[in-house]
Amino acid sequence: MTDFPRIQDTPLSLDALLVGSERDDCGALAIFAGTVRNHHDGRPVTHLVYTAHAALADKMIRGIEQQIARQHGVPVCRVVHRIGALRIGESAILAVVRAPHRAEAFAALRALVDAVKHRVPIWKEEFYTDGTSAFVTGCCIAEDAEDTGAHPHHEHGHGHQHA
Amino acid sequence: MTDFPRIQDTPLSLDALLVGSERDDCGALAIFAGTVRNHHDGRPVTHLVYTAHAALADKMIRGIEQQIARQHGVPVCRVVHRIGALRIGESAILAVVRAPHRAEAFAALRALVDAVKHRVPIWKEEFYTDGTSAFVTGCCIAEDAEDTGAHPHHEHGHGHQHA
Amino acid sequence: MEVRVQCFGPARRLAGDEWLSVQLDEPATVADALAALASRGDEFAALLKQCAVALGDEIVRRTHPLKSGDVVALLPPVAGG
Amino acid sequence: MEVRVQCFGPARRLAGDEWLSVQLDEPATVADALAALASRGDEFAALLKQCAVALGDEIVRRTHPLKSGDVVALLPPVAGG
Repeated sequence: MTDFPRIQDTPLSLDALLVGSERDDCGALAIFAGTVRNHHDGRPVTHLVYTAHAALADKMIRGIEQQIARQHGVPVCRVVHRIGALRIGESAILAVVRAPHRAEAFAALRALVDAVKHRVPIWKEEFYTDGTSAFVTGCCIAEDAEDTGAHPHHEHGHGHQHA
Repeated sequence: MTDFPRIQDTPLSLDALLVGSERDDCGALAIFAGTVRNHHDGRPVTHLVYTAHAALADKMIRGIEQQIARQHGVPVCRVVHRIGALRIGESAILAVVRAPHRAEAFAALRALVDAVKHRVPIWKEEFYTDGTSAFVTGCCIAEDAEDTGAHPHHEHGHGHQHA
Repeated sequence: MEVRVQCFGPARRLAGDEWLSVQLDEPATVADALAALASRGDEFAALLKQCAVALGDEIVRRTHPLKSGDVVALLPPVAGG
Repeated sequence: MEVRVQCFGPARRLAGDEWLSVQLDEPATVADALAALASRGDEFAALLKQCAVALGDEIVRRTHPLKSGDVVALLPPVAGG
């Protein structure tokens, strides 16, 4: 059961993500859920809309799973990302790692989530209580871009804002 | 719902541990499950038996939750530990942290699990395929012990072995 | 020749449309398509400098050649999670 | 005076029993109880040096006084998770 879609437009299920992931040789299961917060940089948020280049995002997430599994020597890495409109508290991303021991499980999980956030073609638009919205400025994923942004590996405030 | 028992003798439920933990101001949920492995130091393991000083362990886990929450500035830290006989794959410990951002969620989760493993009066006896068993040597929790062990903060092989 | 452009994220918002098209002299590269798109305005031009470009499910470099009928995806800086 | 001792983990295994008792001259401390228990054998004595001792749900130091009827818990090095 590793052939589930990595980009999904319905609520994410941790149980579904864990199906068939059990490993008798693993003593550690580490899980991350990124949930929608009600604020960002001090502004109250009502909901988010995620969009993606679904075909490319799916392929890239699978590649990142394999890369992190190899680099960290962990047998199980899985990620799924939600798209569409999400309410406060809903999960935008779920990531799971199983490993023999917890140290490598934690390290792999962090790397997995960071890689998906920084490299996969997904965009987050925040909607505020005042009726405006803005795309969260993100990471340039072009190797040869003319302008990769000031802080390509951290969120840095808001992008193009619209009433 | 923070008054659940931290030491439980029936299978642990992540859903139960998460009940009432939702926070609109948190964007990160990090979870760790320590599951029973089928091997330890190269020896095949059939099952484990955990025992605890339940009253003291329950009190100490609550104290560790509060300490880590304060030190890491995270609003939600919860841990539950199983006792009794556990089969391969069953969860011995579940820990969850919710935080505004993932960096502090991961840091707090690691610290939480480490503290519970190193400081709470719980003992793990491993049973092997050859019919023998051994307590996993652990961490001395007496501040004024005459002998705190060579490696008090790491598991270091097997303790008193019995046929 | 004509190349179709699918805009994602803030590029779609700035373009005002998911789909654009550009007319290019042959031979043309991704860089030529981006240069043609830059005429749509300063803000869009600035965003183009930070965009990756994909053909199908492959990100391609700015030197990648384009042929008539190609569909390129315009991928602004990403922010998943 | 008599003090009861509840053994946990490998201490229970080594003692062969969950419950032990020791007779101590008054006044006595936790250290005196541990010294009396050490007579049960070298392996047990070695483990005692690594044990914490609890009274109720408090871990107490070796200098803590004991009174008749106290029940102390013998807590060997721990290994949860």
